[in-house]
Amino acid sequence: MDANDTAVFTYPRSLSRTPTHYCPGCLHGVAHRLVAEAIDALGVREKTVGICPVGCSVLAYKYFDCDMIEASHGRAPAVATGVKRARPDLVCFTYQGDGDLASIGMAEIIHAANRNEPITVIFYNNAIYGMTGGQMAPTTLVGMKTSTSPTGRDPIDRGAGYPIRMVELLNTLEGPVYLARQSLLSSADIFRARRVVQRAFSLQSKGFTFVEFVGTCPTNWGMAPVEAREWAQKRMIEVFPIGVFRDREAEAAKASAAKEA
Amino acid sequence: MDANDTAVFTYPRSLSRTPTHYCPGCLHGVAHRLVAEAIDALGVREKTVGICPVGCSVLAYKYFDCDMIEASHGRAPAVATGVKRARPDLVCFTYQGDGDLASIGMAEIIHAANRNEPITVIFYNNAIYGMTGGQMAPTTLVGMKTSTSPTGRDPIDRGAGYPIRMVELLNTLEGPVYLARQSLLSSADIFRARRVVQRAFSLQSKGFTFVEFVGTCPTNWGMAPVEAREWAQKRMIEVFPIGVFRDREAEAAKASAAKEA
Amino acid sequence: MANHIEIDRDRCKGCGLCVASCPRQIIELGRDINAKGYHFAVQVDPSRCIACQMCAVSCPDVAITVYRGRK
Amino acid sequence: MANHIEIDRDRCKGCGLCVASCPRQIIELGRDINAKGYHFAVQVDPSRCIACQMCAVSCPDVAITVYRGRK
Amino acid sequence: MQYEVIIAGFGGQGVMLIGQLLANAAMLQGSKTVWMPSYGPEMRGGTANCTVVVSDEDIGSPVVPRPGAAIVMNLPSMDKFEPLVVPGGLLVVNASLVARKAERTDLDVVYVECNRLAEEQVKSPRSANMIALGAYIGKTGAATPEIVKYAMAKKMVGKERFLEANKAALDLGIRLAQGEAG
Amino acid sequence: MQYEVIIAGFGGQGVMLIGQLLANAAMLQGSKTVWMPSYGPEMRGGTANCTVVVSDEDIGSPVVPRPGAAIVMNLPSMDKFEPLVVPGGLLVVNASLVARKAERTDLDVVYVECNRLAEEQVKSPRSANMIALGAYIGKTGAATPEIVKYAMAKKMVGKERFLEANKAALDLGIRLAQGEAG
Amino acid sequence: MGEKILMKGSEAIAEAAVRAGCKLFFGYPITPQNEVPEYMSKRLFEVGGQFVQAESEVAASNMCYGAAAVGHRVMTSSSSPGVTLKQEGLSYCAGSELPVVVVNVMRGGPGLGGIQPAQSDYFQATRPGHGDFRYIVIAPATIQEAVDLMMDAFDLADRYRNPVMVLADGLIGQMMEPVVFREDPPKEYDKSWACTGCAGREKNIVNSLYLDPKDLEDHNFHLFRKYDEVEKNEIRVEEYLMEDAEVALAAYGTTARICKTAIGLLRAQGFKVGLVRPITLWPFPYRTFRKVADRVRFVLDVEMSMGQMIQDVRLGVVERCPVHFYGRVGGMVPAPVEIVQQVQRLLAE
Amino acid sequence: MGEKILMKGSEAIAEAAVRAGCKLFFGYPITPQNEVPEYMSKRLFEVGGQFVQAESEVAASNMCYGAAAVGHRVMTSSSSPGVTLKQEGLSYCAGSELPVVVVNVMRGGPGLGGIQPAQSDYFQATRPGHGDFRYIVIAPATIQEAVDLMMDAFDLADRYRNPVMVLADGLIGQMMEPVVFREDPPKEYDKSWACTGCAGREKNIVNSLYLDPKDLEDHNFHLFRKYDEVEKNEIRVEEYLMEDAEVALAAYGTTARICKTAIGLLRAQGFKVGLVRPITLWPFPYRTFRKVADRVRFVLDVEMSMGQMIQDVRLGVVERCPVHFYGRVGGMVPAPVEIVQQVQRLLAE
Ligand SMILES: Cc1ncc(C[n+]2csc(CCOP(=O)(O)OP(=O)(O)O)c2C)c(N)n1
Ligand SMILES: Cc1ncc(C[n+]2csc(CCOP(=O)(O)OP(=O)(O)O)c2C)c(N)n1
Ligand code: SF4
Ligand code: SF4
Ligand code: SF4
Ligand code: SF4
Ligand code: SF4
Ligand code: SF4
Ligand SMILES: [Mg+2]
Ligand SMILES: [Mg+2]
Repeated sequence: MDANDTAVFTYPRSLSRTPTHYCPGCLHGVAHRLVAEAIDALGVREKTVGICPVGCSVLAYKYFDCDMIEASHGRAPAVATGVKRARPDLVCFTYQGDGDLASIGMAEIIHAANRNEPITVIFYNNAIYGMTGGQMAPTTLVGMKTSTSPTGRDPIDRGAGYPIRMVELLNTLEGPVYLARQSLLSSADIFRARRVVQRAFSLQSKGFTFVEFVGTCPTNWGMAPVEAREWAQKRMIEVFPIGVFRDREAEAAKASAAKEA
Repeated sequence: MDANDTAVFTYPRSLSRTPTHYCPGCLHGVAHRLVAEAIDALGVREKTVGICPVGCSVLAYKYFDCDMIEASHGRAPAVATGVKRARPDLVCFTYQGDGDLASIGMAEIIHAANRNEPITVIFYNNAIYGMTGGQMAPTTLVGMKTSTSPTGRDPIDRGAGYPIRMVELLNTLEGPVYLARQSLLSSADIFRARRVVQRAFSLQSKGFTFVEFVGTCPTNWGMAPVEAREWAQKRMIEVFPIGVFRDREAEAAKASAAKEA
Repeated sequence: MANHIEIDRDRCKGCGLCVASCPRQIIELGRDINAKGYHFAVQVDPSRCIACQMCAVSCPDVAITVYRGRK
Repeated sequence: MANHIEIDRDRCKGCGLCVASCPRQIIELGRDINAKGYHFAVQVDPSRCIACQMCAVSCPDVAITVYRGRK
Repeated sequence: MQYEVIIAGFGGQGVMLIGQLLANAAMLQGSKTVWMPSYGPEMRGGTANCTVVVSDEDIGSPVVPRPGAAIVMNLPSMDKFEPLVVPGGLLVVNASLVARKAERTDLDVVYVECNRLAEEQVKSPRSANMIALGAYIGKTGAATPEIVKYAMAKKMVGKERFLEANKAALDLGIRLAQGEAG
Repeated sequence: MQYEVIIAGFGGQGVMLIGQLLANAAMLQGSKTVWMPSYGPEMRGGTANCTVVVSDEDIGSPVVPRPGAAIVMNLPSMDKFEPLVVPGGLLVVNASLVARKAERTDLDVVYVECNRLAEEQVKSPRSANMIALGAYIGKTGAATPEIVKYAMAKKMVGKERFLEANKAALDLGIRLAQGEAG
Repeated sequence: MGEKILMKGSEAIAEAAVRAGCKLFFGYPITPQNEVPEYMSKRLFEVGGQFVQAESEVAASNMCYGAAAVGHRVMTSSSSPGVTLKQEGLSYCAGSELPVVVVNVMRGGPGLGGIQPAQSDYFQATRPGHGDFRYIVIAPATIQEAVDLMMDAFDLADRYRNPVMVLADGLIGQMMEPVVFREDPPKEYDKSWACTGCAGREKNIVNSLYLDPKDLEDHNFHLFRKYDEVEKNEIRVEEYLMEDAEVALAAYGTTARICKTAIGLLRAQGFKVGLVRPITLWPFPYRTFRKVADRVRFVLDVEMSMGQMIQDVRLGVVERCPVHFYGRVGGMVPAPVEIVQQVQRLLAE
Repeated sequence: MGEKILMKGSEAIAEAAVRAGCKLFFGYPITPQNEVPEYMSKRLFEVGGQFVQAESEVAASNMCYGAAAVGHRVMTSSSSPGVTLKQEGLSYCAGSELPVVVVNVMRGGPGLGGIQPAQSDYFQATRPGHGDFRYIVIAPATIQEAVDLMMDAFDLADRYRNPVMVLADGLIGQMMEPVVFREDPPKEYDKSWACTGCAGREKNIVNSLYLDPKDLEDHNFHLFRKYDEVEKNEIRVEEYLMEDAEVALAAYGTTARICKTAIGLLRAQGFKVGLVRPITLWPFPYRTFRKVADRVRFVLDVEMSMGQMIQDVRLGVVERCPVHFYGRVGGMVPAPVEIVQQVQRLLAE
């Protein structure tokens, strides 16, 4: 190595050096890094409070190098509400899994979004309950086998329901400022996701910002990490389409540009 | 009176004769009657189980003349799930207010809808917590004064959120079979609402059916009943538009008719 | 006989919704009060009643029965 | 010097995502195992590296640093 | 000395208000006092009542199953509370809405046509409750008229035009109770 | 008589399985038995271990801080459990993955290259755990080979082709423990 | 000392919180305490605070968790069924050592029950939720005491970094009495543990998870050392006319007031009856009862429940004298005369 | 009697429920009891039943309420924090007198705590929620007993129309032992109160609301008359080697087994130690303790908690002898030798 080489990709400041407990190839790690990069990019590490959920990312308080609060299962948006109502000057994000956010925490996420709480929600959707060993999640695909849908999720004969699309659901509310879904399933997607997360954090002062990551759970899917990524690309993206569903600021900017023109 | 006169509007069989405790002009009474009429029309009184909420209609178990269960606040859809999983042959409806269904019970209604539980949900939206004395509800209009939004519901400066449109929210889910919103604010509306409720009950065996009634709370709005109806017509309907948002059976019928043609 | 309605005076809470709903404007809140202390509604001119049920469907207390007379 | 990456062998969990992500296919999982028992990734032909960061962004364990060489 | 009174009537008759006025007056004159509403099921309508205790000493039970006095503003309240007043106690009856006489003979009963007098003499129909309060303090001396008026004034800032009517109503009630008017 | 053994190794080595086989065999031979897993944090990876107790009498504590024997399938397990075995107890070591020798001198230690032997002799790399189990029962007699094989057969319905290999591995382990092979 | 004003219990409690420096309220309506959130929805914005009507009691308690985690004084209030729903969130507060003040204006149960005053949440207040932990539980008997104890509650919460529950009942919530608010400014507590952004220091973590059982055990031991401190320092109890008492009544809150009236009646008849009124329900004044038990003929425990505090009374008395029970439930409030009769009957036995 | 099979506690509990005629399970995943819902998700559809993974514990308990209200046997299971969330729904079950079986596989707390075995939900099991009510609480110590008690649990629930809580811990949930299932068919109970459609009868109402306090009081009295019946009929307790014991250990569940091993070791050393093991935690065998207390030098209460059951032990013993405590918490499981040492130390004192 040459001392003059420039490191173009380095370890983010806002991520602690503690190795994670995540399984090999689990994309929680990528999601964490993107959040840390966003915090670095905006230079807000010292005024950020993160809130971790109950789920595989329950130990995220070890991994982010900023003040961290461990919330009860599903209630991170309520905890974040408490944080921001007390300290509107802080930057606050929640990091939640699909069981946490879309099952037990459904009321909390919807109402925080509807109140337009100025927080950033990072939603890691791996279509399964990772931490408890692979039970069905609200986002589990139809037909997907899990430890509590042993014959595959069956909305017809077993009344197990359909995958819930959180971004689309939240998009019916007036509150949110920014709603996006991004995949972490390829490097190109991750580059895009990085911009999306940064956008979300940068709009936090305006109100509720939400980024859903389509991720994986190689372990509970019973797949190798690369295979899991490919499977998700093939199967999950059609159910959970990628995109920025709402960007109130961009819309406003466009509208005023149109007016001026 | 002439013994030969035909009674064209009579007291429904499925409504008990007990006078209600509702305030004069409160449209809970109309909503009750419509439900009872639907049960009568389908002839299912003897196999119907109704579930009442916590709210002004908490005593609905006295008013319907069929088996009734009193649920805990917001959880009627979960209770109904228990009922129908045990006894799919029964007809089961829940009757819920806006605080009950859209605030504390948000997770339960969304997940019951998503599982497409074969139940009929009757949602009485009066934009306020009636029973507890007029606090803000999730459906309270922006600017509307309540005992917990004394300066008017203020989503901007007080982060009190926006009125939540439950039908639109549920309409993002794959599960439901029938989703409609109807007003009880005039006789003509009530005639329409009658058909809608009957449609919902008749489709119950196919899955989740949901009727939102736009109603009133004269007492906590501080208005006379007629005035309340007029105010709601002017102010609520623009926020909560009337219509059948989804009718999977009708769509299927149309589609197959189109195919045949 | 003719079209008319019957109002169960003891169920009536005098809310006036039927009054406002009747296209013929033949319902009024009376002067008397019932056992519960409400000025109950009365049909003042049955002869003009068209048995349209507008009143009955709007009554939250299901106090109204509507009869269609035989022509 | 030239473009290249450095892989922190003790952070690496041998998941292979970087291997699959490299457009130049110059990363492999090695034969050796690290302290945690994983076959960690190695860059086998740095000279072909274009410093595109594809590997680094896809690494869940942030084990990769990417250097751009001076031309 | 301890005064206990239950004040009861329909929802809109202002029984809670006169209870609070009495309690406020008691406080202002240096007595101990408690005002306790009965709160019904979480819904509207029907009757309402409150209990006020005024005492020289710390007040124990705020619940007074058998009060020294009752002000009954309507018939259901009469039916309910007449039997509860302690023997020798006081019953202030709003004769405008309570058609019957007291059945008990061991009570000091004052009949006042509060609604009629409020309308006819005070020209303020909503002051009927104040006449009843006047009758009560006129009989018992639980609070002085001046202090009650002072409490009224404090409570009714911004509604001065009602204040005068209320003061007049109070005085009328006092006079009636003391047998000076009719 | 009471046998206690802790069986420990990496997640995929089948340590839980041989524990269950042993417990099943114990049950089938009429002994009392308990199988108890250590369940880690709600996440994957790392080491796993279970405890099996086999006894003539009702079994009290399922937790055995100091077992009579341990089967250690990898180094971390060796490090963790060698110190815990009771003096005079048995230690079965998978020498394929545990490079070092036992430090304690008061134990009966059996070194078996389970992985190598499974691959080379049994031609079934996944049967390494069965060799270890064989070694354990060969040494202790906690269950008879026949019953363990019967338990195997019951457990492996549908996987008959592995069954034979497993039986062979078990026998090999027994012979090794009894010093007949190597 | 400020002016004396006549206030409703719920509103006085709310105002006391504001004066104690609490600028954050998260709650959900439920009778009979709606005046607390209603008052706060007006008052807090005046003082630059925030009021949120939460979507549920579950959310409310977790909002408190968040606000407490950033070092702010915060409260919530509810009534019995709502408090049950808050238990998980409050258990997290206890586990994470967050100061939160919770007002429980009790009503009858179980289930939906009724809306009239009750004292049947004694168990869930003093032996709450899953895991080993305690709330500090204080039970006012007058509005003035409610005000004073509210202000103390915030101090206790901050001092011990633990939830404090103010256990009132529908009567205390609904009645009005004259009150005076203390004028001393809120005390300051070290909150360097709070999550306020890690500028110039290591990051802070607020957490109740300890995956290693040894760590969790140590954490439990730590909590209980703290609770030992609380037991040592914070027990409050009123002994009323106990000097010469031959019979002790045991009661808290409203019931204790009713007992005082009953004692007045009994003493007028020549019966020497006194009252032991726990003000802190946890820590409980076991010693007072033990001491008293040696002097009286019996203790009559009076509650608006089927008998909950009586277990603690018995644990205090340990059969040094008989402990009897008189309870009304479901919203029925015992009349003084009922207690009088009960004592007379027991004395006659 | 059926065949003996080796089963994991969680799965055996689930299978026992199925054999008791329970065809409905509503639950939400939580360690260490995930095998219960997982097993049920396979098994119940085989027997024509239904399994629903509820959106939360709150929903799960209310689904049970619904299924019980229509007269079906139903169960849910969870672990400590999840059970806290179920308390409101279960309080409604108790108030509405609905039979529901709840399995609580306890883990350490408070808050999120840990996932290792604990017994720190004793309080919330025996003194639950708001309002005056009880669960029948049974605590198995072996898998066989868990199976037997599960089957009894449904009978108790139906007989008394009340929730029954099976209080286990992570060890019972996770370990395997041989079990035999009883083969007797599920008993039938009168369920004419259930909401099954009002054909040919008056409508039925399932309800816990009583707005009139007198009605609610009467309802409470009714419930407690029922609880008196339970206390009279259903107390279960094991006395192990108590005939000659000079020291009594008090413990339930897994801890009791560990005590038995300790007793073996102690007796081998000549110490006459026995065990009183409550099997029903409510109703609690106070009398047994009272009786035992007169015969032993002391009672040593051993729990995986900071001391919860000890309050009931003390209420039973009432200082007829000293009651000592030994507890491990947060997932730490006491080793037999710790108990041995504890007893030796106390004897030496
Ligand atoms: C109240 C409560 N219920 C249940 C649990 C158990 N639990 C822990 S994590 C988890 C689900 C995690 O799934 P998800 O949110 O999808 O996160 P992932 O592990 O997949 O990242 C559950 C149910 C708990 N800790 N608390
Ligand atoms: C767990 C719980 N929280 C709160 C309450 C108090 N409560 C009773 S009714 C009600 C709201 C009723 O409002 P809504 O559902 O809109 O019905 P409405 O009275 O307007 O018909 C509330 C909050 C309760 N009984 N239980
Ligand atoms: S279990 Fe799944 S989600 Fe959890 S760390 Fe492993 S791969 Fe990731
Ligand atoms: S309070 Fe409102 S909703 Fe309730 S009965 Fe009265 S008018 Fe109807
Ligand atoms: S039926 Fe029609 S016309 Fe007759 S009274 Fe009623 S509303 Fe009027
Ligand atoms: S609508 Fe019904 S309740 Fe209202 S006034 Fe007419 S008859 Fe009476
Ligand atoms: S920087 Fe690009 S070319 Fe270089 S190793 Fe990584 S992926 Fe391959
Ligand atoms: S992506 Fe990271 S962890 Fe995975 S193999 Fe490559 S360097 Fe190792
Ligand atoms: Mg997940
Ligand atoms: Mg409403």
